[in-house]
Amino acid sequence: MGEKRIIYLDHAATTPVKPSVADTMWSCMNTHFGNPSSIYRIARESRNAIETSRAQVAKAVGAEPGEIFFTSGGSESDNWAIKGVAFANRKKGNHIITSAIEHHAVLHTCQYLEKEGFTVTYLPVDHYGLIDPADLERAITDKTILISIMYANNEIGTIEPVAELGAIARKHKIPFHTDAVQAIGNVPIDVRTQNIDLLSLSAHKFYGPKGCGALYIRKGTRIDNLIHGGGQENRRRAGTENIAAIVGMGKAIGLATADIEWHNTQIRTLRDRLLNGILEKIPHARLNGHPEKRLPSNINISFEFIEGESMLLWLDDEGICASTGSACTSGSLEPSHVLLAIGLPHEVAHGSLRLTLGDANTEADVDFVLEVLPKVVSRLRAMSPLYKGEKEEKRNV
Amino acid sequence: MGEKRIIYLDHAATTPVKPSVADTMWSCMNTHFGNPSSIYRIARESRNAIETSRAQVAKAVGAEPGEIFFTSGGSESDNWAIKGVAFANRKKGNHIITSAIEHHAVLHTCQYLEKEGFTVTYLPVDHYGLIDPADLERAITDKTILISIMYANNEIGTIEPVAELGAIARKHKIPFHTDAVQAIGNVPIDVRTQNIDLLSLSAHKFYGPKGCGALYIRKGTRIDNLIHGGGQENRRRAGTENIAAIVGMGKAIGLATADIEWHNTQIRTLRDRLLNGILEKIPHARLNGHPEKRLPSNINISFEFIEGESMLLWLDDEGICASTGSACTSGSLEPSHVLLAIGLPHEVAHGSLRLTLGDANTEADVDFVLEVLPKVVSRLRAMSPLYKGEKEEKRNV
Amino acid sequence: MYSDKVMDHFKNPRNVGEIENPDGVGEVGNPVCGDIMNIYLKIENNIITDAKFKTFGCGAAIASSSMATELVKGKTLEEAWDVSNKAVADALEGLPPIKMHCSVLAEEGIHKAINNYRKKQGLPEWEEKNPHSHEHEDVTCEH
Ligand SMILES: Cc1ncc(COP(=O)(O)O)c(C=O)c1O
Ligand SMILES: Cc1ncc(COP(=O)(O)O)c(C=O)c1O
Ligand code: FES
Ligand code: FES
Repeated sequence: MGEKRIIYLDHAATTPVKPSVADTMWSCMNTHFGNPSSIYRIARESRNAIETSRAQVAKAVGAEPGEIFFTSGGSESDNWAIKGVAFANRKKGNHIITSAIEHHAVLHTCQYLEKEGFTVTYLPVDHYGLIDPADLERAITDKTILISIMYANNEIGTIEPVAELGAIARKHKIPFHTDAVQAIGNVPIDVRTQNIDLLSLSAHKFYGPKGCGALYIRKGTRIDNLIHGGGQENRRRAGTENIAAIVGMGKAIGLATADIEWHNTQIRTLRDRLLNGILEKIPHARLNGHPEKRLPSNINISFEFIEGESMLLWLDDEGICASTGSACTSGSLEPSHVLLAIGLPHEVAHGSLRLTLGDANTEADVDFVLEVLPKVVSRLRAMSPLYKGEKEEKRNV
Repeated sequence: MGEKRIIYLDHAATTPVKPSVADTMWSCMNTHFGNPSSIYRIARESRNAIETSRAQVAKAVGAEPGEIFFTSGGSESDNWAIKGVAFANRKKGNHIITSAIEHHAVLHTCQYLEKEGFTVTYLPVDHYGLIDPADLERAITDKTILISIMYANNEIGTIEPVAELGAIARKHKIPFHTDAVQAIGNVPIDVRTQNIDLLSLSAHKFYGPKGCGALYIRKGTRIDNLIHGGGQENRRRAGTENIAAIVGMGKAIGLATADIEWHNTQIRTLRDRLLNGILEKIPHARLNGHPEKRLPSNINISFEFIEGESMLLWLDDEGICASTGSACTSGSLEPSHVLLAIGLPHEVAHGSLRLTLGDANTEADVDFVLEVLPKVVSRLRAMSPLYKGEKEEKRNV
Repeated sequence: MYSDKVMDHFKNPRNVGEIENPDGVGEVGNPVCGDIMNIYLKIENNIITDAKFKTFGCGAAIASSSMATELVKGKTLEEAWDVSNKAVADALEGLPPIKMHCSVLAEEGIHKAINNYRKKQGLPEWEEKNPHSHEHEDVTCEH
């Protein structure tokens, strides 16, 4: 096949580790191997490295370092936040409120809790994927012990009114968790002013290592441990610390949140060039998610009459990495629960493409996609029984 | 202070990553960053890398690759095995059997389950730390749904009669979990012949990366997920895979289990030189754990009349990294539950030292410790109110 | 974890040993918890002319014994009584929070030795301001 140029447009699935972060981790792995729980000097060095990283993560979200707990990633953080708060507060009530468009790490955890005797309300969203704060207010009962609403959606990029939702939760004295895995680095996050009690992060979404994340837990929040054992992480998350990854995460979050405005402008400009190009060149295409309240790097677009996987295969053949729904649903028959929740008919949901840009993408990448994608769509439409050809196209444009 | 030579004798706490493993991980981090759940080529490469590693881990314990699930480490594996089996089988019964000398990742998980309505039997051990299979047989009731006994103890190195315990569990059709975090690489493990249904591993104990482990789950074992979400790990453990660490773990376990016999002979020879030297040179010292049924790298020894932390500080000052069973290192009151379980009086448990050897240790290291340690012990005894001096020493030797 | 001062007093402890025929002896602690401290005082004209210690315990316990004996030497009994655990810890340039109890032990050792002397002199014992309760994080040690 030969080495082909890869145009990576799936940054919402995962990002490459920044070379400077990889190098830091490698050298950390070779120097700070001491178990931070031990007493000797090389162990104290490991501990210091971890505490530096904790301070970096805390700063990025406006928390105190003592409120940051390292985990193995976004999924663990979500599971911990939800199960931990649910089990710790079971005597108070058994009702949880979340949304219909959460990541599976939240949704499947809630479904598990339903089997364990909890009741869960899944708030609907509008056509843009937005949650109505009034819906949240109405859903609260005196049995509600947890509200978990994501900061920004991983598929359609819609950014939720988190501060408003948090204020409602605060008013009712209910712990408020938000999955900010996709939001960090794109939106300025401040857990204090935004009334957030728990917040999930995952390092590999912002050019840090995979297998490392964090949960912010506001001081005073009642929560059970998810992983019991040794006294690590202030006795709240057992397991020998993944020092190299933690150090990498600290470094990466510092870089990712250093200049959000500037970074967003860059990436949004590129994204809009791609988005407008697609809408111009390809008929029967519609943007999913909110036009403005969306992640600057995200495009989610439906092409009628065709199916997503076949698009991906063609794009991959040209070296373009993209996705349809969320990465983890691939191989299942149901189209994305998010696209269904915003009201897309099944067949349209099946023809959706997600392109998420990253730091290394260039105008040349965008232009290449704009050259390839229309051909791919035409080719697939030409063989689609749903597509009535040119005439229909002309009529609708 | 200047760079001092470090003699690392705390391999049971953690091991340094082998340089070849660190290099593999670094290059993996820079090449295979694609999310393995995605469809494009670079993602398939990630998936292949993971499956190769899974086969390596499976081979090391005699399992099928499909029975190996990657986790974030030994603690998560223990938590998953125990909570997962307990919750999945709650309708059958609520009784769990474990031992008094398990790692906290098992003990604290069991204690948590006690709060959740389970009953736990903690089997006692003899003076060597051995479990009597007859005790296990007697403890089984028709409500017993899980037996969890560690393969080898992390503090005193005692190796339990796992195959025998497994056979009893099998006879009663009760799932048998073993925490093999310390055993792998030291003892040949075969989950089939040893009747093991679940087995926990942690990569950083055998020169692999921290933050990566595995749980072997025999096909057909009923177990709930611990981390819900995406469909990774055959839908049993959610979270974007830590590809680099998984690849590192596969490589490390291959190296660690390649030639156990040869490796053990090497390390045991060195260990015995150190052990015999200590017992010869220092009076009022006794070995904890079984003299033969013990990990080849482990020494755990009690020095009467002195306290562990102060020993560690002096050793650290000489560049020697060790650990202790004294609670004073952690500032808690109770010394090691393992040392108490084998019958040591509190004050003797406080004066225990664990030295665990590794691949890079040399005879010169051992001889240096044999030069330093007796002086440290004498110096501390000289200021101990419990020590009555030479006379007592002569009388007792 | 420990300040340079703690390490100095740990590695080069001052006043280790026993005093022959001491005027006051204080024995505190409990081997079960991993700490015993014995304080020996020589007292002339209400002034502590010599102080020695023997300690079974962690680095902080040994450093606290060393520093406490240094602090009380040359002081009147009244002055020595007022040497608080905080004064010991401060003189050591701080102790980790979970190790503060080791400095409490030193304060108590001195108090016990002084009261032991007063008792032998037929004087009334002085009252402990904060009776023995040093905390290990959330557990309070009870002997
Ligand atoms: C026997 C045993 N089980 C479990 C663990 C936990 O492993 P980890 O720290 O990798 O989570 C350890 C080591 O800390 C151990 O020695
Ligand atoms: C919104 C959201 N939450 C949670 C996760 C899970 O994170 P991880 O895969 O690192 O466990 C992801 C990504 O997969 C995500 O996009
Ligand atoms: S003497 Fe027991 S903890 Fe202080
Ligand atoms: S003597 Fe145990 S903590 Fe100081």
